[in-house]
Formats: sequence, C-alpha cells, structure tokens
Amino acid sequence: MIQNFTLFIPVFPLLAFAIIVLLTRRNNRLSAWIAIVGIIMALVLSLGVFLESLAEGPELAQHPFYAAPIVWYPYGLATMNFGWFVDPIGSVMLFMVPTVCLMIFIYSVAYMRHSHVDEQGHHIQEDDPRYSHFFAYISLFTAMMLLLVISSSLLQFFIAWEVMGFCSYALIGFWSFRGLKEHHIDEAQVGRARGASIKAFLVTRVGDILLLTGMILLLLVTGTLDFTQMFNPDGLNNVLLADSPLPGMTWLTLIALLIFGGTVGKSAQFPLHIWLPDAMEGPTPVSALIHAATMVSAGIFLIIRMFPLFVVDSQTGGNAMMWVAIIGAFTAIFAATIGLAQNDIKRVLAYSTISQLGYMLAALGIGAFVAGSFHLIMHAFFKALLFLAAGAVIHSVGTNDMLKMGGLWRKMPITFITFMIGAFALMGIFPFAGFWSKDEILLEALRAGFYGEASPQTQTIRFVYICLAIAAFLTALYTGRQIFLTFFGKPRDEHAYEHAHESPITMWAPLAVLATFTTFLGLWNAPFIGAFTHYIGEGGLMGLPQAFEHTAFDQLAWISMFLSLGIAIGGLIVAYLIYGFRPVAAGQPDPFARLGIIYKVLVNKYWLDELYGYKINLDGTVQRGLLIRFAGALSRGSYWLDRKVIDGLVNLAGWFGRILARLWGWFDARIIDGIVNATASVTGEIAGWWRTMQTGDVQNYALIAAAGAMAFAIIFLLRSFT
Amino acid sequence: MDLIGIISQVVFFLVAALTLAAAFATVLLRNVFHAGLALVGTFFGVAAIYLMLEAEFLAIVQVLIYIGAIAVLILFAIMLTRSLMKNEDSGMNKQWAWAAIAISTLFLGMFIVILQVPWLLNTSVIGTDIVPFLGTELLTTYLLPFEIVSVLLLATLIGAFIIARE
Amino acid sequence: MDIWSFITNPFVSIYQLIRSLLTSLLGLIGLSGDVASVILFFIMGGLVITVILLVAPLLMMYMTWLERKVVARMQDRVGPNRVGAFGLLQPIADMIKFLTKEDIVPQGVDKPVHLLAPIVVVIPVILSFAVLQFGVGMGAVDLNLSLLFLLAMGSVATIAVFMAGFGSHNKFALIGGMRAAAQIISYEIPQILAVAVIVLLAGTISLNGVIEKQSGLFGLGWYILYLPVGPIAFFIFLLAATAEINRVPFDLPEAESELVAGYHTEYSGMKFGLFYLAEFLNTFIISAVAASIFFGGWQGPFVQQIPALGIAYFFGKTILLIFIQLWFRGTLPRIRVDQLMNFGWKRLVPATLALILFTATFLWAYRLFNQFLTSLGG
Amino acid sequence: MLSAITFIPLLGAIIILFLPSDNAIKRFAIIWSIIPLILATIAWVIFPTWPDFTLMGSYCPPDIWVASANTYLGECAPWIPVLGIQYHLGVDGISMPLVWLTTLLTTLGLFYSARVINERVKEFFALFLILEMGMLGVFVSLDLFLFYIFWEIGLVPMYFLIGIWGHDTDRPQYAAIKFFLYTLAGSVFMLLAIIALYLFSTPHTFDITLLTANRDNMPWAKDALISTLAFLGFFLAFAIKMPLFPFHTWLPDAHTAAPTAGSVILAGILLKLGGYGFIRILLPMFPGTFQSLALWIGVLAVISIVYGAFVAMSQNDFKRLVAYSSVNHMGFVILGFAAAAALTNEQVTSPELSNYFNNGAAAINGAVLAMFSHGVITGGLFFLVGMLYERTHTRELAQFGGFMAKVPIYGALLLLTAFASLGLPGLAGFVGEFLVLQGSYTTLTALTFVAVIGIVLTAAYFLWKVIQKVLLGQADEKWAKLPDLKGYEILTLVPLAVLMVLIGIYPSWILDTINQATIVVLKAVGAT
Amino acid sequence: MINDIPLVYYLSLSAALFCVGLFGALARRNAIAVLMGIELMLNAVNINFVAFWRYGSVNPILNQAGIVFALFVITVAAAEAAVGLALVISIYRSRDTVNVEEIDLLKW
Repeated sequence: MIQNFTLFIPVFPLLAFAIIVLLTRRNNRLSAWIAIVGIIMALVLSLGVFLESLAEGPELAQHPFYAAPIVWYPYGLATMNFGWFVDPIGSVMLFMVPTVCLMIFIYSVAYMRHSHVDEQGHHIQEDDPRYSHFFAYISLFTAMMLLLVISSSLLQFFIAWEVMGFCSYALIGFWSFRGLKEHHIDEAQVGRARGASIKAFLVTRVGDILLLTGMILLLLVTGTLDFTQMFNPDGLNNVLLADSPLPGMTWLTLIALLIFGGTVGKSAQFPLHIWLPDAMEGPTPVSALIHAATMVSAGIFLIIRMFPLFVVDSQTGGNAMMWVAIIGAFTAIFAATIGLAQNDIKRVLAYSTISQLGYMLAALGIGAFVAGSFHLIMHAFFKALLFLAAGAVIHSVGTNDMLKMGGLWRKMPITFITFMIGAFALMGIFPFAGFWSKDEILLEALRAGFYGEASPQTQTIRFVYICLAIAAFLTALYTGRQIFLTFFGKPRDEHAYEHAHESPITMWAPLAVLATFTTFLGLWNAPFIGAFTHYIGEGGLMGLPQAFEHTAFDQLAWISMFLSLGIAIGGLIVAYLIYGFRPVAAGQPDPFARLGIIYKVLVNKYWLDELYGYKINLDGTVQRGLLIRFAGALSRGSYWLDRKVIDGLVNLAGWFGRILARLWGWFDARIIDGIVNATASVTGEIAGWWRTMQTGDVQNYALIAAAGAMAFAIIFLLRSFT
Repeated sequence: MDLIGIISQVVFFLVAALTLAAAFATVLLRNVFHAGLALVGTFFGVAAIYLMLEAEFLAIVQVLIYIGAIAVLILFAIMLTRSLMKNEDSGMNKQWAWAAIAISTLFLGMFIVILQVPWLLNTSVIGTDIVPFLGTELLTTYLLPFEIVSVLLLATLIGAFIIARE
Repeated sequence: MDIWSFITNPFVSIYQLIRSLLTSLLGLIGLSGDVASVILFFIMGGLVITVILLVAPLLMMYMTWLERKVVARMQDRVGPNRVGAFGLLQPIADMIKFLTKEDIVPQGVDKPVHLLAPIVVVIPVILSFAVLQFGVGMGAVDLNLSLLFLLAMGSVATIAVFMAGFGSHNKFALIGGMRAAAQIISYEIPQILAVAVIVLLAGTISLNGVIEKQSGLFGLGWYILYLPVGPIAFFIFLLAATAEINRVPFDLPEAESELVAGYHTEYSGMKFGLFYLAEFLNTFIISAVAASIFFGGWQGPFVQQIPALGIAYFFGKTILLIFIQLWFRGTLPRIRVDQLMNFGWKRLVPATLALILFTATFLWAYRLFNQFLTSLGG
Repeated sequence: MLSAITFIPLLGAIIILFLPSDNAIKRFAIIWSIIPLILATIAWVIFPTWPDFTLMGSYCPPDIWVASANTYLGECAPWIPVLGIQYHLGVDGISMPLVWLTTLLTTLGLFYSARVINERVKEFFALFLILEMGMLGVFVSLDLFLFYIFWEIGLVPMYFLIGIWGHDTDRPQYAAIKFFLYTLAGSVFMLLAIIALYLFSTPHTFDITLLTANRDNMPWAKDALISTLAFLGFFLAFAIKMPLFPFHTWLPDAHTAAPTAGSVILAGILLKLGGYGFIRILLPMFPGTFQSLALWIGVLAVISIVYGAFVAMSQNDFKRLVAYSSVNHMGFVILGFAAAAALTNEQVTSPELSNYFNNGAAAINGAVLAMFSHGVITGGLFFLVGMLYERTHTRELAQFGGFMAKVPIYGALLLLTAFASLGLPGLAGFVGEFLVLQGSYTTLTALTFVAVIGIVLTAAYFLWKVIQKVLLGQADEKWAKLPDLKGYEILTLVPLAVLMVLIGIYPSWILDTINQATIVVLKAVGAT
Repeated sequence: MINDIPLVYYLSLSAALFCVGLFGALARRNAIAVLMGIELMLNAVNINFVAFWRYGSVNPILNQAGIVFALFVITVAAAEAAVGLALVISIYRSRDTVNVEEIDLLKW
C-alpha cells in the first residue's frame, strides 16, 4: 500500500534542497533542520516500503512493486516511461541508504562548525560560510541516490547517477573557493579541492559515457530500458546474440562490458580509480556519504540490477562476468597495496573502500550474487562509521596526517571505540558485520574455484580466491597500521595532541548508532540464520526465474571461516609488530619506508596519476599527466589548425578575390576603357574633318546644293536616255 | 513661215536677248546700284515676254509689283546698306569659278532636257479678255492659296517691320 | 465717208480715211494681205504716236502757263503777260530757255544713271497717254486693262526718282530721291484702291468701258454721283494722285526751303526740262483719269450723236480738275513728312479699304435684291 | 495569426523610426516585442494537433487568409500566380518551438540591451525587430521563394548589429563582412538549388509542401544528378549557417565582435536557421540523396563535435570558447539529422522493425530539442558573458578567478548554465544529446562512439576553462568591488534558467509537439 | 502668232535666266546682289509657268493655273524680298557689312 508512494521517497530530500537553495540560504540552522527533516521523511517512507517488501518475501523478485506512470518523452511511436521498481535487493538498499544518510546528516551538523583561534587567542566557533550550501548539496545527493535505487528505467537510473556525479563534484570542490574571512582552509586546500573536484567529475564522466553507450545499445537492441521488460527471455536470446559491430563479441557481451565500464568509473575500479583518493579533499561527511556508503555502491547496484544480463551472457559463452571478476579481484589487491603506504587517514580509508568494492565485484563476477550484495550493505555501514570516526579525529586534531597523530585513544575514547569496531568489521574479525560478508565471499570463491565442478571459469575463480585472500590479509595490515598510528603509541605532535578533544554529542551519536549496526547487522546473514540469503536468494531476479542455489553450512564452510579469521588476525599481529610494538616517534619515517623501491612505488600510487590523470600535490598545484598534456597539446594544435588552416583558407579566398578584383580592374581600365576612349577620339577626328565643310558661307552651301541637284539631273538624264 | 511669224520670232529674240543681257548685267556689274537698275531692265524684259505669251494682266502686274515695289525695295536696301560715299565694290566671291562651271553644266543639262522632252503642245487662240475668268478662278478654285498668300503678306509686313525697326 | 460723220467725229474719220487710202495704195503696190496689214499697222501706229508726241508738249507748255496765271491770280498778282498777249508765248520762251541752258554734269556723278534718270521719268508718262480716251473711240489703244496700265506707269516713276536721287552724287538729292520714292510708294496703294472701287462699280478695268458705263441723262450716270461711294473715292483718288506726282500739298521732295531742289538739284538745262515736262504731264494724266472714271470722260449730252462733243467734254472736265490742282498749289501749305506718312497709311488706306468693303456688300445686296425681284416676276 | 507574428516586429520597427526619445524607443520596443511572444505562446497552446504537411499537397486551400482553426495554423494566398509563388505560411511541431524561442530570445535581448546599448538606439532596436521578422519568416514560410527572402532579410540586420555595435577591439567590420559574405555565398548556392527545383518540378512550384508531398513523381527527384546538386546547394547553405566543421570559421569572429544581444540572437536563433533548413527541406525533399551522403555528413558532424571541443579547450577568450561550444553542440544536431536520414526505407516502413523507426524519430526529436535547448542555454551563456564583460570590460579567462565568492548569484547562474551546456541530466542539454545519441547509435554506431568522446571533452573544457577559471580559485584584488547581478540582469536570465530546468526534468511538454511533426517527416525518410 | 515661237524657246530662255540668276546668287559677294539673283530665278520660274500655261493647258481661258501660280510666285517673291532685305539691313546695322563672306558666324 505504501509502495505506491515510493516515488515520493526521493521527492522529500529534493524538496529540502529546493527550499534551502531558494529560501533559507541565509539561515544556517534552519537549512540544516530542513535537510534532516527531509531525510527523516524519506527514511520513514523507505522503511515502510522495506517492511512491506519483507512481508512480500522472495516472490517480490518476480512481482516487484512496479509502476511507470510518468511519460518522460515520446520518441516515434514509443515513449520513455519513468516510475518506481522495488525488488528484494532494492528494498534492502532502501533500508541501508536513508539510515546511513541520516547518520551523516546529523554528524555533519556539528562537523561543519569550525573553531579557530583569532588574534586575541580565544576560540571562536562559527559555521562554515557555505553551511546551507553544504546541506543543500547533500540533500540533493541523497534524493538522487534514492531516485537511483527506486528507478524503474535504466535511463532514470542514469539521470540519478549523473546528478549524483554533479553533487560529488560540488561537494568535493566545496572548499574550492575561499572567502576573505574563511580561516579554516588555506590556499593549498583550495587548490587541491579544485583539482580533485574536476578530476572526480571527469573520470566519472568517462565511466558515464561507457554506461550511456551500453544503455543506448541495450535500448536499441531490446527496444526498451525498463527493468521489467528488459529481461524477457526471448528478447534477450535471439537479438542479443547477434554479432555486434566489434569483432568476436556478441551484442550481449558488448553491452555488459560497457555497463561494467560505468561501474568501473563510478565505483572507482582499477583504471578509473584515481579520482577517489583525491576526492578526500571534500569535507569528511561528504567522503563518508559519497565515497563510502552510497555513490560508490551505486556502481555495484548497477551490476546487481543488470545481473541477469551478465548471467545470460556467461551462459551463452560471453566472458563479461569473467572480466568483472578479474577486475574486481585485481582492484582489491591493487588498492590494498597502495593503502599501506598512505599517511593521510582518509586516503587509507579511500583505498580500503576501493579494495572492498573490488571484493564485491569479484563476488558478483563469480556469481556469488547474495554474498556480494550482503557485503555491499555491510560495507556501507562500517565504512561510513570509519570515515565519520576519522572525521571526528581530523576535526579535533585539525590535520589528516597520521604521522602527526598518535596516542589519541585517551583523548577521544568514544571515537576510539567506534573506530576500533569499524576497523574490526573491515578486517573481518568475528562478531562484526565485515566478517560475515567477507567470509561468505571467500567461501563462495573457494567452493566454486576449488571444489565446484570444472567449468571454463574455474581457472579465473581460483585466481580470484587467491587475490581475495591476499587482499584480506593486506586489509588487516593497513587497518591495524592505521589504528596503531592514530590511537596508540606516543603523540607525535604535542600541539595537535593537547588540542585534541572529544567530539560533541551530535558527532559521536551517529558513530554509536553505526557501531551498533556494524556489530549486529552481520547476524542477518549468519550461516545458521541466513534470513538475508533466503530473502534475496530465493526469488532470483527479474530475468532469472530460478533461485540462487544455497549450499548448507557444510564442512568446507567451517574451514574457510577459520581460514579467513586467521588471515585477519595474522594481518593485525603483523601490523602490531611493525607499528604497535615500537610506536613510531615524531619525525621518524614510516617503518614501511625500509621496503625502499616498493614503498616509493606505493606512495606514488604506481604513477598512474602521472600516466593518464593529473597529480594534485599537497601545496594545491596540479601536475598534468601524460594523457591530459596530450589532450592540451591536441586542443592547442586543433585551435592552431582552425585559425591558421581553415580560417587561412577563407582569408586566402578573400585575398584571392581581392587580387582577382585588382586584375579585373586593371584589365577593365586598360582594355575596355581604352577601346571606349579610342572610339571617342576617332569619332572626334572624323568629326574634325567634316566640320570644315561648314564654311559659314551661305553661298557655298547653295553651290553645293546646286552641284548636287546638277549631279542628280545628269544621272537622271543618263539613265532615262540610255 | 509667214511674215508675222518671222517678225514675232525676231521680236522674241530681241526681247530675249535684251532680257538676258540685263540679267547678265545684274549679275556681273560690280556697282550694286547699276546691278539694281539692270534688274529693273530684266523685269521689263520679262514683262515683255509675258505680253508675247498673251498674259497682259500678268505683264502689267509684273511691272506694277516687281518694278514698282520690289525693285524700289531693293534699291532702298542698296541705299541703306551703302555707307555713304564709300563705294566699296562688291564683285564676285571666291567660289564664282566653281559656281560658273556647275551652273553651266546645270544649264546644259536643262537645255538638253528641254530639247529632248516631247512637250505636248496644245496651242489654242485666246480671243476674249481672260482677266475676269482669272478673277473668278482665283477666288474659286484657288481660294485657299489666295487666302494663305494674303496671310503670308501680312506676316511679312509685320516681320519686315520688326526686323528693320531701329 | 459722209460729211456728217466727218463733222461729228472729225479725228476718227480722218484716221479711217488715211487708213483706207493706205490700204488701197498698198493694194496697188501688189503686196499681199498680211504683209500689207503689217505695214499698215506700223504706219498707222506711227501716225498716232506722232500726234500724241506733239500734243503732249503743247499741253505741258500751256499748262505751265495756266498754272502761273492761276497761282498768280490767287496770289493777287497778274502772272505772265509780257510775252505775247496774256503771256501766251511765255511757255515757248521757257521751252527755248530749257533747250539752250548749259547742261552741267557735276563731277563724281554716276554718269549713266544721271543721264538716264530724266529719260526714265518721261517714258512712262508718254506711254500712259496711249491709253487715255480723248473722245468717243479716240484712244490710241483700248486695252481692256488700261486703268491698271496707267497705275503701273505711275509706279515706274519711282525708279526714275531713285536714279535721279542716287545718280547725282549729292546728299540732298539722295535724301530727296529717297523721300520722293517713299512718298510715291506709300500713296500708290490708296490710289489703286480708289480706282478699284470704280472698277467694282464698272465691272471692267478698261478705261473706255468705265466711261461707257457712265452714260446717263445729264451726267446722272457719272460715278461721282453714286452718292455714298463716288465722292469719297474721287476725293481719295485726287489726294493720292497729287501725292503720287509730288504736287503741292505733298511736294516734299523738291521742298526748296529744306532740300534745295530735291532730286533734280544737280540737273539743269534740257534734263531739268524733261523733269518739268514729266511733272506737268503727270498732272494732266491724273486729271484726265479722274475725269474719265468719275466725271464720265467724254460722256455728256448728245455725245453719241456728235462724237466730237466727247472731246470737248473730256478736255473741259480735265481742265476743270487741273484747275483744282493748281488751286491746291496756290493755297495749301506743304505738310511735314510724318504727317504725310501718317495721313497716307493711317487715314487713306483704311478709308479706301472700308470703301471697297462697303461698295462690295452694297453691290452684292443690290444684285441679290434684283434676283429676288426677277424671281418674284416669275 | 502567423502573418501577424511575422510582421508585427516589422511594424514595430517602422513605428520606432518615428519615436523621438531614446528611452521611449526602448520601452516601446520591449513592450512591442512581447506581442509576438504572446501570440506565439497562444499559437503553441491552442494548436495541440499538428498537421501532416505531406498530406496537404494541394495548392492554396480555398479559405485563404483565415487561420483555419481545424486543419493547420497557417495562411496561404497566391502571391505571384504567374510563377506559381504563394504566400504560404505554416507551422508544425518542429517550427513552432523555434518560433516561440525566437520571440522569447528577442524580447530578452531587447530587454537586456535596453540598459546596455546607449548610442544609435533607434537603429539598433529597429534593426533588431527587422532581424526578428527575418528569422520568424524563415521558420514560418512554406514557400521556398518566401523562405529565401526571409533568409536574406535575416542576414542584413545581423551584419549591421555586428558591424556597428560590435566591440571595436575585435575587428567588428572584418567579422561582419566575413559573416555576411560567408553566409551569402552559401545562400547563393541555395538560390540555385531553389531555382533548379522550381524548373524541374512538374507543376512548376516553390511550395515546400507540394515538393515534399508528391516528391516521387517530380522530375528532379527521379534525375539523380539534379537532386544531388540541389541537395548539395541546400546543404552548403545550411552547413555554413549551422556551422558545420569546415565552414565554421566565421562564427567565433562574429561572436567575439557582436554585441551581447546580437550574439545571443546569432547563437540562439540564426544557427537554428541552418538546422531548420535540414529538417524542413533536406530531409523531406531529398531522402535518397541524404541517405547516401548521411555517412559523410555524420563524419563531418562528429569532427565538428570533437574538433569543436578540442579547440574550445584551448581558447582564452570566454566568448570564443562559447562560440566553439556552439560548434560542438550543433555538431550533435547535424549528427541527429544524419542518423535519421541514414535509415533505410524498409527500416522506416516495415512494422516489425518499428524499433528503428522510433529511434530515427528519437534522433530528429533530439536534434530539434538540442537546437531549442542550445538556443536557451547558449543564449543564457552569452548573456552571462555579456554581463561579465559589462563589469570587467575584458573577456580574458586568465584574468578572472574566484567570482563565486564575489558575485554569488552570477556564479550560481553561470554554474547552472555551464552544467546545462555540458549536458548534465536534469538540465536541458542532456535530453537533446541523449536522444540524438539514441538515434545515431542505431544507424551510425561507429561514428557515435567517437561523438561520445566529445561529451567528455565538452565537460572537460567547460569545467576546466569556464567554471574553474572564472568562478573558483583565488580572486584578484582588482575585482574586489565587483557588483553582483542587478535586477534587470537577473530578470533576463531567470526565464532561461527556468526553461533549462523545465526541459531537463520533464521534456515531454515540448517533445510531444516535436514528435508529432517528426513522425510525419520520418515517413518520408528512407524513400528511394 | 503664238505657234510661231515654239515652247522650247521660252523654256530655254527661262532656263538661261534661271542659271544667270543662280550664278548671281552663288557668285556675288553683296547680299543684296544675291537677293537680286534670287529675284531673277523667280522670274525665270514665272516665265516657265506662263509658257506652260500658254502652250500646255487644254483650255487656257478657264484653266489659268499658270497665271495664278505666277501671281502667287510674284507675291511670295515680294514677301521674300521684303524679309530678305529687312534681314540684310539689320545685319548691316549690327555687322556694318553686307558682304556675305564676312557674315560667317556659323563658321567652324
């Protein structure tokens, strides 16, 4: 019953955005409240829908809450309709997104208040000059995320996807312009923010155009973008399997890969991941909201929505799923390695996000749909928690650099505890959410790879399992490093240390809530309870009538559980050995530096930025990568071409016209004019001769007349008489 | 040829010779006044010829008009245009030789024509006085020319008067 | 050839007598008809001419005498009475004076013109005598255009005057000549028009015809008596004619006071005599013409019966008119040149034109009336 | 009704000539230009059903001057019967929005320039109104002869606007002459084509509806050579006007030199004349030829997209950048038309391949909507550039910076317009582009892959050059006291901003109208 | 008498007279001499008229065209002489010469 109001879920935050922008721009408090009210209304409505869909149970998959009333535009005889589409995984997302967003909203109310010491030395607490803008943008962002989740058509999905991109750009670049009296940010910060925002938008844009292409080809081939009609079996089979323009690929594979391209862009997978670490320049709630919970998960959600496509493709011999798995796994391990060498507390978390997303994609790639989606939900919670905690640390210490922190656990107990809970969940320590979801994935990978029946993918799945295992270990390692560097050991920067204080209630309350979710939500899909698997797995998906097979918790499951637990604890111990045992002293280089070249590579993030992105250094200046410089050169070249060659041609024509004109003028003056003058003078000449005939003497004329008459007479005579 | 015929021919030749001589005199005399008088002589000659052609009225009119009026007019003109007592001679102009040649050939041509053309002669004796008939004819068949000529004379009268006015 | 016709019409009968004698003489010599007629024609023609040439000078001489007598009489003096009784021989004396005077030809004169002038003056006057009808049938020749001929001879005089004026190489003569020519020309028109009136009445241009038309009891047929038209025409004719011959009221050319003697200043001797002759003969002619066309010429009571009376009638009327001329000379003062011209052009010419118009319409109406009457008569 | 809309501006221009004082002229011009706007809106609203021109092949319908309420909004009267030229006006789904846009932009242009233009006011406003008449004439005329006349009329005032009121730092005379001669050269070829059509059509006629309706039995359609040459004649004129890649060099010069209102109209409407020509003349009249050349035209379009983006990226002058962005966007429009034209006959006609038909329609819808939205967006952009120029008297991007803090309202509007221009969904730019891509993927798939790169480049140069250089970064102290947007400036931009958002969020209000006409046009496409 | 003198004599006479007149008109230097020449020519024409009337006309009495024409020629001659001489006099008065060769205002 509530489900036919689902379309209003995104409307509330959107309304909040509009109100803030148009009306309450001046009043910070009021705009904060409007934003929060908006998100609460959305939360209530979405929980309603969530509960209603839970009541529906697994059949929701085949008969989702669906309606597409809005005719967005007609094209030819068909029309493009928008509406809402809620299926089990959608409903779960509907549960996850608003809750996380609400927490972040509450958190950022306090976070955006900066304190600085003015000349007289006493602390001044005052809001960020663009406080209301911040709330406007994040409520717009939330609205778009919700719209994405409930969208019934891939185009609606894409629009939400793109607007989110814009919000991320705006929010990353929130501090990209500095007012006169803004003391809390310095020039470098402004420069970095500016570079990061553009980088984020452009890189995601690249991903978007891949998705756009895939989407349109899908529309072209299947004739519709609506999730319900997209996957009808006959439509998929005969048309999609025809050969696509690219050799060796069927339409289906091509479209799948293109859509996966979108995810790579949005969820910062391997080639297009470079924007996420730099996106940390935005305020921390933004990082939490966008780069932990929602936006990046949108990419994964896209694959989830399109999962039947991938499945059919792999069944018909396409290798799209294989690619997803490989890229996912590789990104997981790749990001984890870089994470080790980062000093910035938020950058470490960023890389961990990238690797966890890699995890999910790997899971989806190997067909573990339920495990992947569960990890997606869990990850959203504990990663948001980690980011907010980190935010609290930064807010109190005033700097991101872990080398300046240390021993903060005494100063900020609640933040410390919540941070530890999040870290343990991330590492996959037992009771916490991360353990269940990560273990599930490793289990599935292990079973499919080593114990399942041989199939063309087994080779890749084995490779995936190995990568995931190593990644798990590395995750534990860098998370432990982070804990020891920030909270344990001796404070390395006295000034920062005594400046640190516990964050206010509005900041640690959300932390607490998230912490509780992180600890207990994992049980939702614990081996024995398996409610989540039942809810999601049983109904299958729109295009896939048969359910996902669910193996009982057999002996292999136990082995993999202990194995993963062991990896996690092993990682933590190694981290303790390096960082915990002899805490790093102030000014002492990072112990990892001893690794030499490997460390340098990791610090420079494999020089990918220099390769095809652009590197934003700390002081705010930007170093343009090869690809960008090449593009710049190309543009200057084309402008030169345009001005010189094409314009040149036009001017040449003009010049040639002038030459021709002058030539013509000369010809005309000389020859034609000449002729005319000649005729004039000749006539003058002849006239001269005749003129003398007029003697002025009357008798002369008479004589001539007479002579004439006489001549006539004679002629007449001769004629008549001869 | 009877006596009268001969006599008339002799008279004709006489008169013709006199007239031509007077004409030549008019043309050749250097003194314009003498030329004028020679002209009067010619007019008399012509009047005589008219008489020979039995056109008495015309002869008398010729005398009355030509000699009485036109000759006087010419003499008057001569008098007016001669700066007194300066008798500049007005002989021939430059092209008289050419004129002479051209005119003589013209005369020759005409003469040949006159001789060659078979004139249809229709001599009939005029008995009675023809003037009344002339009068009636003048005012009947030739009424229009008669009126036009009168207008012409009027115009001339006015024109001459205006031009010659001081 | 009976006596009676000889008595009543002596001159004509004599003429016919001689004529018949000659024809018979020629017949005797044996010449054939037309040759004889030619000879006869010449002889008779010569005879008549000689008669005229004799009569004319005589008339001239005695007119001078008459003029001097009458003018003297008017000026209360006697006039020539020394030479012959009543000065009758005075004219002959004058004649001899003219003939014997030295003929001076001034130097620088245009010789041919100077010499020719007097001749050209006299010839037309003599010619006009040929046309006059002295009596019944007593005209040298009866042209049917005689009136017009007379006028033509009058106009020839202009040339003569011109030649005299121009030939004598004398400014006064020149101006006199030109003034005379102008006068003659301008008065010629009214004279012709006046005559035209009479021609209208008479219906013929021949002098004899006009005279015959004027037959009527006791001069009632004379044109002068056609009341509205006659007297006016006569008056205009008389004035114009006088002006034509430069007689007294209009004798500007020889105005002694201004132009010495006009165009005949440089003439003397016989040439002057000729001018004098011409002048007086002119006077006679215009009087004769006036008499013929206005007073019926030789018409008079019983003239048909006794043609000789015609001569008397003719000469009587003519002498009467001459007397009027002389009367003019005696009494009227000379008029100025502009008055002359104005009078001529602005008074006389319109008057005569009006007169012609009037007579023409009068005649037309009269004839219409006659037709009407005859048509009435049926 | 249509004649009224077209000739009211002319009437206004004439009245202006008699007005004494400057601000009398200004006030009158603005109020007067609102009348055609209202009329156009009324016309758009009360005529939901658009006629199918191809069915109308007859000569002037009997009820000549009456805007026949039921059949179609238009007038027709014999004009020069001897030559078969009719004064035939008509509007369908495609031209109605453009007419409305012309009236809107002219009103805004006049409203804005009322404050800005202060010398030779009378000529400016008179010329502006005449220009409007010229443009409206082109959109409404259904007779090639009339079309050509209005096409030329539109040219002349623009020449003066650029020449006289142009900024003298950018060689206005050179630019004006270049613009004029370039377009004129094109239109000369068009004239030749028109005459060729006239001569080779069986009932000698200039009438577009007639030429399209019984196109198949027209001699010029049968003879390949003539139809190709005529097609090329028209294509050249429209490509120059559009500006397509090789013929675009006049645009940047014209724009930099033109005064603000001038360049708004130049970009907003004059470029659309070319596009309109494609859809009204090329597509329906020469489907066969267009189809055979579609690939090459597509190539040119893609080049102008990518090339336009690249060149824009290296611009240092704000206005030149926006000019090249127009080249970029117009590339999409032509791509859309080329894609639609590339449809083969059986794709259009056979029912089971309706998918192709719909996508082809999407291409045309997209192209027309792209034109409309580009008009709105670029109009807005040029207004913003103009406003900036009014304040800073320079268009050097390097000298700007940190304006978001200084002039927040201006910054916000610039942000909105910039993102609309780079095709952010939810704003006007995206829908047009998406539809075009949807259409062009169906037929010119390979080309569209390249075109899509253009989108990224567009985003790049807009963010990199426009937003970063102008809004973000450190503000130079020179601009310390930069005044923010005044009342009238905001009032000029607000309608455009509203339109952008409206089209972005819910485009069907405009696409319904366009779609009806597209279906009609598309039926003709793909024929022999 | 009339048929003793053939028409040819008269014609040749008039031709001769005409030529003399023409010569006078063309050769004489004095304007008035020219006019006199013209008068001669006109008289020659008159002779022709009358000659043709007398010899050529069927009924000389009733059909006196020749004479009528002669009359008209005379009047026209008179008019022409009058105007001509008036012109000559006015030229003399303004140019102080009647020498035709000197009156050459239209000379090139």
